[in-house]
Amino acid sequence: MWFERLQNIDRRVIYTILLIVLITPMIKPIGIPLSVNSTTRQVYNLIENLDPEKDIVMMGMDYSVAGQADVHPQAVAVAKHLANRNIRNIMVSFVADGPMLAEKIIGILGDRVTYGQNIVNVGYLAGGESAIKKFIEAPGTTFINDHRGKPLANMPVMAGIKDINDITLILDFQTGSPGYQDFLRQLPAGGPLYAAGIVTVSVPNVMPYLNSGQLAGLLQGLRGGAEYEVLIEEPGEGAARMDAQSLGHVVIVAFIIVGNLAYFGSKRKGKTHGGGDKV
Amino acid sequence: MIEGTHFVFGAFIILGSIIIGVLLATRNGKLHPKIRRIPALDSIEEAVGRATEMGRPVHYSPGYGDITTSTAPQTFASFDVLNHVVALTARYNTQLIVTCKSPQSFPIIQELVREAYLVAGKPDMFREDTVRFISEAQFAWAAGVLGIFTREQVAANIMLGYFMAESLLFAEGGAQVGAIQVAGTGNLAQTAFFVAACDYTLIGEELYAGGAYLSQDASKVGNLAGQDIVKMITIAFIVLGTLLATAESDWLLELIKK
Amino acid sequence: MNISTNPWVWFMGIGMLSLYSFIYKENPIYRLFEHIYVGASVGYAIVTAYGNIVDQAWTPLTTKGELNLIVPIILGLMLYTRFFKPIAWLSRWPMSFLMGLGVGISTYGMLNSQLIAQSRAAMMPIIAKSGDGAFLLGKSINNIIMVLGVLGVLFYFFFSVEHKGPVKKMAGFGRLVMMITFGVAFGNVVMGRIALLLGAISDIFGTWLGII
Amino acid sequence: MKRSVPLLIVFVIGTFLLASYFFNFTLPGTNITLKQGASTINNWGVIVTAFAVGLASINLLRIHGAKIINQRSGWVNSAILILTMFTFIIVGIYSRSNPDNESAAKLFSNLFNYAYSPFSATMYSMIAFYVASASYRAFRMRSLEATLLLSAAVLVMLGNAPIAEQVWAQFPVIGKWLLTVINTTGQRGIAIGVAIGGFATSLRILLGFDRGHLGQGD
Repeated sequence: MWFERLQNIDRRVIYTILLIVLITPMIKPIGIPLSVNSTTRQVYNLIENLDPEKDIVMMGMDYSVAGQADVHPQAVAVAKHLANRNIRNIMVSFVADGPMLAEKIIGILGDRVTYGQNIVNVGYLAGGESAIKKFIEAPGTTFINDHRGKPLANMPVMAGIKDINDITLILDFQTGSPGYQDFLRQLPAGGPLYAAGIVTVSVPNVMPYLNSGQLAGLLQGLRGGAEYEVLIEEPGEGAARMDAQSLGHVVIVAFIIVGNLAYFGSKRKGKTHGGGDKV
Repeated sequence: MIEGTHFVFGAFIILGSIIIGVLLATRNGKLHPKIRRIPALDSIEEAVGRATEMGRPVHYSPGYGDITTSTAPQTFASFDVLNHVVALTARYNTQLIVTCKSPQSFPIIQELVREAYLVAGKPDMFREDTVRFISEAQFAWAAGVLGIFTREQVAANIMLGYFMAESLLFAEGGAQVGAIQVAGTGNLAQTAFFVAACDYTLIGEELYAGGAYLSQDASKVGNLAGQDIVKMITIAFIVLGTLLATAESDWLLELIKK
Repeated sequence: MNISTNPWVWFMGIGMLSLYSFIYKENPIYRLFEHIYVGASVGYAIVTAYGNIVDQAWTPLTTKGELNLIVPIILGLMLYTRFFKPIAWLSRWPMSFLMGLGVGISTYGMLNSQLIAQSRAAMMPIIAKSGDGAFLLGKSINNIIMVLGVLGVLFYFFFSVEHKGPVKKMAGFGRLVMMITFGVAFGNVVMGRIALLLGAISDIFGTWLGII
Repeated sequence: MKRSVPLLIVFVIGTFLLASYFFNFTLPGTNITLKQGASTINNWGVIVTAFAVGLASINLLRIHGAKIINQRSGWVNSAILILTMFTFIIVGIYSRSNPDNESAAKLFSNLFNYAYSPFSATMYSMIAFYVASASYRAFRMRSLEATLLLSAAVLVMLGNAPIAEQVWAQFPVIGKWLLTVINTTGQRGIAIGVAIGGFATSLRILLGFDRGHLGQGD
């Protein structure tokens, strides 16, 4: 009886428990220590080894507003790292929401950067993979004006960019399409290194490409962002949410376990109702 | 010829010839392949039957995919099954609702459903709102479909095609109105949700088998048999490559790069 | 507490809560915002489509004289012939164009980056050695699992071969591998979805209500 | 004419684009290459697709328009849908055509930022709740397969949660093994199968064996 009631518990109870578990640590963080994944460290090392005198980074702002919670903390942390090391950062978007999010990041960086000098938001180019192809073929001239409508030609940040090999590293932050597959198809052999910041959901799919060495580094979802914040020693949005994230997992695991206990409990009493095998 | 495409071109010609050859041979009655049982497809009739008993509509979703990207084959595979579902609903006189995200495939689906009702001899079962375009935006479409689930109280929910994040919204939304659910997609990340939350699930390539299995149409069955031969070749190829790799020989890997 | 005074933010907050209310129960407020959201998304898509037509077809046609762009404009307009019974069949032409396009651009990638590249990646030495020739047990076991697993999955997808004997064994193993794969995918998706929910929570409690 | 032309279009366009991946030569009688020709056709596709958006929206207008005219239940919401849609269209197209009008641009970006994109984020994140209820309701150890699926899910989740790592340091190791070995294997096998199936479907469409979607009448 008790098991059966537990098995048929109202789903709203589940929702409420989840919500409470998530909100509490956001209001009052616990600070659970975080280990850093090797793929995150790869990205960090790539940037540490850049030369501010000559190396240029392109930050692909290819994530959508809807999915930004998983990727934005990564992009912010990486942009901070680039700014701290005074590396030139060209922000390019192949997703319509990108330029707006780039502006948000430039705002966060504040006086660590000088717009036009070591950072620029060149704006959005429509067309997905074909747009990426266009940019790779002519990174210096594809965009005439930046997102704010100012001509790019006389900005120091763009100086000396003729072909794609003048860019040392592409760090592409993405929530889906276009994304790593489009870039990997279009980048020439021996071109710039390519590393990606992706949503957690895509992690399983991207694994074969990481194993094959086509990706020089990978930031994995919110956790990747939090890990990067740990590496640059500037805890931010990512780290703040990691506690909630962590507890969220535990509570989902608990749901699975309790759900099964209830299932077997009521089954033992022979009161389970049909419903076919689900797998 | 473009560098590095020789091997792909060879594969295209050889595998393509096999698939077409087997298809033609089956269509001309020279081959008689049998298709193994696919329980999830058998369950579609059960689902439509349940909806009929309850006097509530059947919902069909061809998914997130469209007809002009790499998701196209999955969408087309879904169209094959949709044809069958229309015929079933016509036979049982059960209302069908098809919701649509892709503006490109919408007119094709509308045409397909209209024709299928015509063929089944029930042209007046097709109404303006049988096939509904909801929105091109993923989650607006999802919100609209969830709304339809509860407002129309669908009793059967069939989702076949390429699905993205909405898979679980639909599967749980359907479960909440008590619908019997049959789902299938080639998108691996979402299959997990379908397996967990739906009554019957088609995994990966089983989706493509749908049209052949349901219609037993000779050219479609032949197509499926041709795919099996291609699979056998692929298996032999992988076994060979593995043996060579173990023997530390890389001529096959070099050949592929050509 | 820094509650927002921006009416847009209030509209956003109320809309978000209304949409969330669906998980409690479908209700009139959800319905209202569902329709606003769908209307907004379609309106926005039309604006984008209009922009595409102007930027990519009309402007280059009229200012740069790219006459080839007449073709897609005519094809695009032909889509609308379906509303005029006598010439409705003409709408199949642009549809066929789109289908041909879909098949044409996806087939190569399917063969090259999916079928061939992944088959190639599946070929791994089942006796793995390190750079200096030492035998690696763990890696060898992993490689054997990976090769057999891929073959097993392919066996599972035999449709015209009856599943019995060794085929059945391999197919069964393939199915088990797939089930674990689905589990892994599920586990990762959980993480991603919670991250999104945290983002939304911070919009509501941070941007709007100013609690966090 | 009504059937053969569409089949011919599919074949010609499809073959042309497919060929452009393998070959590149100057098309006879012209000065453009196969690649350039293919990218032109690709560009046409973007434009034709843009027209299709309007077509699909007419269906939406018809369904909701009929509701409003007949005052069927829910007609007020239908009216609001159409009103919102036209607000976006009018403001959007006006601000595009008058780039100097800053208040129109501001209004459109407010519409986008507050009346559209947060709603997407809301629906997207709602999945988290459904993950929770599906975990509770559907993940049952009914069979060996189901048990494997849910054990893998649990281990990966624990591997991803820093808190679990504090309890047992091996959780991330197991999670990573599942991800890089078993998951890669399954992904690969299914990807190969889906590619073969997709390839066969494409051929059938290209060569016109499959014509269901062209309609059965003439």
